[in-house]
Amino acid sequence: MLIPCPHCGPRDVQEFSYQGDATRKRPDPASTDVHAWHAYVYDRPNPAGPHREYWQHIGGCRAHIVVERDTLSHEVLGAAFASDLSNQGGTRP
Amino acid sequence: MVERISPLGAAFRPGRHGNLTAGPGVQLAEVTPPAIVEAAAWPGQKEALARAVAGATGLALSALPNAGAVGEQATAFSIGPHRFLVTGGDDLTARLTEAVPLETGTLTDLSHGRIALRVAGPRAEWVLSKLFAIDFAAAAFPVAEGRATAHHDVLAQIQRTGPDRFDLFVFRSLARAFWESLCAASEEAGYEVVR
Amino acid sequence: MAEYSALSLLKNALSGNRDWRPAWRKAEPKPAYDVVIVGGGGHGLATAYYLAREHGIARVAVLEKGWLGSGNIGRNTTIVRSNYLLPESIRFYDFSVKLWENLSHALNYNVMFSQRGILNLAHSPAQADEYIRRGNAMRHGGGDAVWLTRHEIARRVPGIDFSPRARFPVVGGLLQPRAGTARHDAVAWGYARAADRLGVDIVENCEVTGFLREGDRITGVATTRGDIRAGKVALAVAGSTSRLMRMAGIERFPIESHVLQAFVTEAVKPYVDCVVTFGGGHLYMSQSDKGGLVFGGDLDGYNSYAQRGNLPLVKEVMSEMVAMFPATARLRLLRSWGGVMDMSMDGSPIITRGPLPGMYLNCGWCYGGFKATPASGFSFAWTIAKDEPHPINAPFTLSRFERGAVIDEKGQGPTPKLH
Amino acid sequence: MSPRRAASTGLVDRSQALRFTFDGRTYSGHPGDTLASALLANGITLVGRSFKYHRPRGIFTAGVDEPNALVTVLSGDGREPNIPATQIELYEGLEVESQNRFPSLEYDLGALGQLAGPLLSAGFYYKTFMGPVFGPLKGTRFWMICEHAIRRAAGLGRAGYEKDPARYEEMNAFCDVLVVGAGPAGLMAAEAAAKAGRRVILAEQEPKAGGSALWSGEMIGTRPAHQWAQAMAEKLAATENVRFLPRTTVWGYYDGNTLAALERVADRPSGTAKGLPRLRLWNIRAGKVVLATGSLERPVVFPGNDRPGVMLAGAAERYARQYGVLPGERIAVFTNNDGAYRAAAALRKAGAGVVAIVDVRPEISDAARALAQEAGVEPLLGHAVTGTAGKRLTRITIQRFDAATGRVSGDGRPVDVDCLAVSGGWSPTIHLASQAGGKPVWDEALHAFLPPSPMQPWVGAGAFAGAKTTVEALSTGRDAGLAAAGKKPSRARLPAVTAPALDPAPAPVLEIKAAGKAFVDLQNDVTAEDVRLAHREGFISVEHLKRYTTLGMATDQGKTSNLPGLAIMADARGLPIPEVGTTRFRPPFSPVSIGALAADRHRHFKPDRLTPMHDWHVGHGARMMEAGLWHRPMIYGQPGETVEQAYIREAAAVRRSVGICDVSTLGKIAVKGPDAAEFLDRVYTNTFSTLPIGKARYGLMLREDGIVLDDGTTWRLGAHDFLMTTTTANAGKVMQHLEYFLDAVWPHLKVHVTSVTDQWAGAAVAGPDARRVLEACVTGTGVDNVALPFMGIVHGRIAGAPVMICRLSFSGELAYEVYCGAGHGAHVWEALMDAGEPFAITPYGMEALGALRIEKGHVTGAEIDGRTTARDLYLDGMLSKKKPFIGSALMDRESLIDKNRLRLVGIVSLDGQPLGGGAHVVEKGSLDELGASIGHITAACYSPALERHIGLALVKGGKSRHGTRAFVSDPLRKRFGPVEIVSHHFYDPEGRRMHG
Repeated sequence: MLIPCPHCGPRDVQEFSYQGDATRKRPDPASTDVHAWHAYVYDRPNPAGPHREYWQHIGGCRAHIVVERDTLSHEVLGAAFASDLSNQGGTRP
Repeated sequence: MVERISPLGAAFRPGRHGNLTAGPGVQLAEVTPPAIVEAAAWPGQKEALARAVAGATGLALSALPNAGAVGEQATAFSIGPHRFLVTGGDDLTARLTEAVPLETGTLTDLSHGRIALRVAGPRAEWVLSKLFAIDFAAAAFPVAEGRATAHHDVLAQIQRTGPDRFDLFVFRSLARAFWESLCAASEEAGYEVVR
Repeated sequence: MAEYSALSLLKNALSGNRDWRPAWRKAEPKPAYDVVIVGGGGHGLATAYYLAREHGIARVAVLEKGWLGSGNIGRNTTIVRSNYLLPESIRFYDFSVKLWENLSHALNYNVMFSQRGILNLAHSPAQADEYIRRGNAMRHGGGDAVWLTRHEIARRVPGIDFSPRARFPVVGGLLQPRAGTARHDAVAWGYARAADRLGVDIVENCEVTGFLREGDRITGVATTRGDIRAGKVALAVAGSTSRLMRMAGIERFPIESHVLQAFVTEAVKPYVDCVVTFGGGHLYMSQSDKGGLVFGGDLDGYNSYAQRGNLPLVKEVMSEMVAMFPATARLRLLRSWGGVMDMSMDGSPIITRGPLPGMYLNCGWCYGGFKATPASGFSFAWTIAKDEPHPINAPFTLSRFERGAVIDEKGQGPTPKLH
Repeated sequence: MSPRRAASTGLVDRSQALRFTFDGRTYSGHPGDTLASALLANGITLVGRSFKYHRPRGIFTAGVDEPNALVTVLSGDGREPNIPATQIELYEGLEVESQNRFPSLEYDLGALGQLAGPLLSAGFYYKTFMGPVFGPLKGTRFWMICEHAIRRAAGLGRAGYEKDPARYEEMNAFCDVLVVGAGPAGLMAAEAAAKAGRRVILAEQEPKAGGSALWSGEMIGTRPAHQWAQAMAEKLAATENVRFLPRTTVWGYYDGNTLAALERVADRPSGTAKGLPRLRLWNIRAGKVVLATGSLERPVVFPGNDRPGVMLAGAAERYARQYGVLPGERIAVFTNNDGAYRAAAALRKAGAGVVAIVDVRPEISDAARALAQEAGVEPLLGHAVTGTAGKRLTRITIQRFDAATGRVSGDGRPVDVDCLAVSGGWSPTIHLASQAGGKPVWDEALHAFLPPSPMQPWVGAGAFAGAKTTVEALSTGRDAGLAAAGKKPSRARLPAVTAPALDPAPAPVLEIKAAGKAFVDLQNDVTAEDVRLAHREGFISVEHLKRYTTLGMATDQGKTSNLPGLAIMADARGLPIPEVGTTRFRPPFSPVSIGALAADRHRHFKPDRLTPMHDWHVGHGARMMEAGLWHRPMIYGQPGETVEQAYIREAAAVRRSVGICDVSTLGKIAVKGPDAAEFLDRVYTNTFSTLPIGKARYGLMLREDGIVLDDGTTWRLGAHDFLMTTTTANAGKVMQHLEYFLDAVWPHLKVHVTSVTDQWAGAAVAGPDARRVLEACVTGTGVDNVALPFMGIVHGRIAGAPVMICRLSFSGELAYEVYCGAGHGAHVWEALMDAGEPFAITPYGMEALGALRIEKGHVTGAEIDGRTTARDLYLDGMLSKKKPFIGSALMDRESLIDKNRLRLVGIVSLDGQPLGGGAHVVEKGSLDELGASIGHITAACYSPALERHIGLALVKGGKSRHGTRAFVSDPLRKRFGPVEIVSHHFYDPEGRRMHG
């Protein structure tokens, strides 16, 4: 499987570390809503089909990448730097 | 000035080794420069950083992914979306510190933390292809460009410094183990360890 | 005479093996059941068997979308063990091992549970302490565990790298003698046949496409073979849990589906007797009765429903194999395959009533599903029949994440790929 | 010359003889032979014994699909079992033995098992061996006794235990077009793609290019097909943008068009050029793939179809044409298609007697008839072989057969033969395409599955894609090559092919039902009756069939048995074959040596990670131990010392005078930027923004779920410049944790993190004399209490090398961590040793470090085990109430603040006996009657300061048990004894010594 790193180009999956669901929103750091935190930390959409997920190019440029990939076929549908798509919910501190 | 001690130790065995029926296919050497600095830009500042590094080193450096430049006294290449690895002489850190303001980015001295190993010769692409899952062909990896990649647990930042010459920057603590892997991979082609 | 015995084999051999009955009927789905179990894998079939056998509930259907046992019951590395660290896990899996010990008799089906032991190799003093902690926990929890020194291991298991050049020298190992291996497919078939003989309908090629509901309450399932009403709907669909939960309207759930590869070499004469695991990485290996070395390692490490893995993991596992047993470099990999794991957020399963009224859930088995099959079926059946958990599955709730009462054997936190 | 050598040499070089041994006897063959062709040439047809019934077996195929002729190679660097004789290139000195027989291949006691034949039907073992329900053999005992015998009878060859000295390597390759298979189609494809300027890899599993051209007897252009193929291959190999890889099996088709191939580079004992690997694993990332993998012949199943001497017709033809070997002297052919007629003609031409052609079909094509004439025999149409005789084939029985009804009639007619060439038609080799995804498509005319429509970028060509003739193979090959290169099909003329106009469609007959054992899977001894039994018992899905009967699970993975097995099940179910389905093919296509998959890590599993002072440690008697990838000194043992004596001496020296310890392995992360302080406030539970420049602070990090992640000190070197240290074990994890938050959560924070673990060498100098040691060697700064207070940082030089010194203590003594550039590490270390000599400075290892920290009650990985909270470790004081931090939201959930959690305490042995890490703590009990565990000891040592055996432990209730008695219970090490639970701060709890 190849992951298209926006900096390095397509690279073998062995250079990457998977970091899971990229649709979760981290609650505002000051939030005390335990349910929201619980959902962020524990709940996953886990679709059978297109999935937005984090990969870190740990054996390369070390950037985190948001990849859209089909979990049924492993086909990669798109990729972008995670830093362009912050998952911080709430107001920015 | 206190001399740095090479981490390769007894694993560094100058001379010719391996299959020499067609002469050594590669030369291997440790070429750690006096200074190695990681220069990192803030988002949107990579071009400014490239200009600053260029100004400090005299290199023609672009901010494009994988871009790099090779000069007599200095080299630089992109190792990440916002980062360059820059090498040069003893005064490199001072020059860069002057050239890179905090608004552009930061500098981290890695002169002791990274070791540069050179693989050169007609079989260099062949030998390196054993260790890394990247395309070393000249069309895919032009001279002066850089790549950040890994051989299992060993991260390597690689710059092509000549048509058949590559400089590999690896973590110092892993340099001896990696050197041994590199020598083993070179046996088929025959290799010469040069000082 | 038992349906299966040496005598029945002889009798049938004399009549040209023409009189054997199907192992289970190819049942047609009825319009309604007391309990519908979704998932014709090991856990679903075991649940049906114990419902009928222990609780007298026989109006039960097991619905399987493909062929029976097509999930992880037939894709695992066949290891049965209870060498766990935490008391909740020890109690559950030890209960399971006890059921395993009598399973062939209970089912009148030889599931070939062979108690050849499992040996966890430790490679540093710190790792040895960790394993000893676990072994002691097993002993204090009523289980069996023995510490073997380096020399005892060298005598017992030939082929392990004891040379001075070994990258991770063996300092000792934790042996659970009662652990072992079983014939995976036979477990599915054995439970299916035994449940069938107790009146359970096993319906293959019947895919659930939705839930029937009255308000919040689940009252049955819609399937590719029509609607089926049920007093209780029990899900045992590890690998597809999130898909089913989504059909029930639950969009996010503490499960990730991951692919795990497994491997077998060509058959060779007896080579290694017990199950061995390597502590310098993640590898578990045993030899099947047929002679192949059966082994596996880590997950590929990304969400997948594809039942196929990739090359880096293959190479990683083989490297570990050669690091542990250097001579296996000369053996040949015959086949690899992949299974889809329900990876939970703490590495432990969920066996519970709910989360919706009328629904019962059994999922999150991570790597541990096969060995758990009997205890899982037993305690799930209990939970379904009595509407309360059996003591062995009481800690394995869904609410434990919210409460922080996780059962985290590996101490990795909510990172499913690391469990 | 052997009587079994044909007049024509084929592609074998008879000018040179190669000696080899089989079961201890020496024979001779030639370059170009396989072991199989050489054995046949020597008249050897009994080669192996089958898996279950130990029936005598011969050579069934000429290629990768061989189910029978498996041998163990002894002449390599180690025993290698289960290698098909058809896949071994003959070399001088090759030594092999047959397998699965005792005492000999000729007389095998295992064959007695056949007497129990009907008892050993498919799945019999599920129905018996359960044993008694009561008594000593209850439970699993009886089965395990039976199993012991079964295991000894099972298995094929015997594997060795010796470390494999061979070399294995790996290669990464990139290409625009990968062509798999160098038969006529693959050669054309490679040429077309190469001409279009693409980077091409052409892989062929055989030693020579050509595929069927090597033995088809056809002409391509003006030359024999094999010469055409050789010329094409030579031309391609010499082309700049083509890499031709013979002896290379592409065995895996993975995601992203990544394919795995195995090259047999020097698969023979040493003597090959130095440095050449035995096998090379190729990881090929291809833009496009051309699959030109050809097809595999399948047999017809009939009673007695397994005797040595029965082989596939294509194989017989290949032995005759390619190897110049006669597989028999009196040969019969049995077929359902035209192809075998060409074999008959070839065998006759090579000098064998063709005594019969038996064809199930009532009619045949003119071309077939002409070939029969060439073979000199009148075909018996509407007939079938219904039986065989002989340990080695001596006779076959022929009966009338109606292909429409499948019925056999009339009397059996015996014919004396020593070889029977069988053909059931050909199936495309679709394995790789199936691995790539998709469902195969049934082709009624070919009576075979064709490849699925591509799920990944591949193009099919030749027989793989259903081409029926060489002409079609050439044209589909060229088109596929062009398509893969992004070009349109060509209309240019193709080379002419001279070949008989055979009918490609076989009769749909794959089984002859008659009395006697008819084998479907030859290696696993699965019979047609077994398939029908599976059907009767309800194992009717293909997967159930395979699992219940073991059909297709042997080393050949069902290459010859797959379709006949399906056909028999389809017949039993009364369904067409495609409705019964086909199993999904999985990697590898053919078995791959594990050594090749481990490749270079066969010898370097994990790299050794070494500190700058490593060589000094080893040179000074350190015993090293593993700490992740790192090697660290465990003790610096003196002659005659035990580990315990050594660490006690070392630790005592630290408490008494001064010791020095290599701490270079600590993780070190440069955290820089205008928002660095803010970032650290979010990452740590305590506050760092208030830390003055030139000072360090101890910090604690949690995971998002509120559990402790790591701890360490962070040093403020400038307003925007911090140096974070982590534990050795968690350095990578913490780095990733920081990077994740900076990239994915707070990308607007201006912070850079860089691993500088390797930039710095670190030495901890600890003990009452530590300051005096530094005073003796540090220049450029003072190190007194004013210049360098507790947690202060100064910069200076030691022996000319720049150093950074932080006064902090893990041991509880007055202590400093001296950091310098890693390249100066050994230099500075030696200077410290020199400066410390007057104080008898003692280097200490991990064991002493551990003892010192246990005395102080400092936590490390054994306590921060991924399950403990800050409160569990009594680090509550570090949890800031003034700001949120990672983990603050979830750290106080109900179960995480439960009174009964395991919490940190100290333990003192009351019986003077040692405690062990991993021992449990109980309130009562004994080794015979284990009590309930209330916790466990995380680390233990003999404390030189307290002169007692002590330990740290996590026990239920923690502090509330201080001052109470309990017992250490360690059944694994057979230790039980009284202990007292105390505070974990054993030694100098006020910290006077380190502040002194």
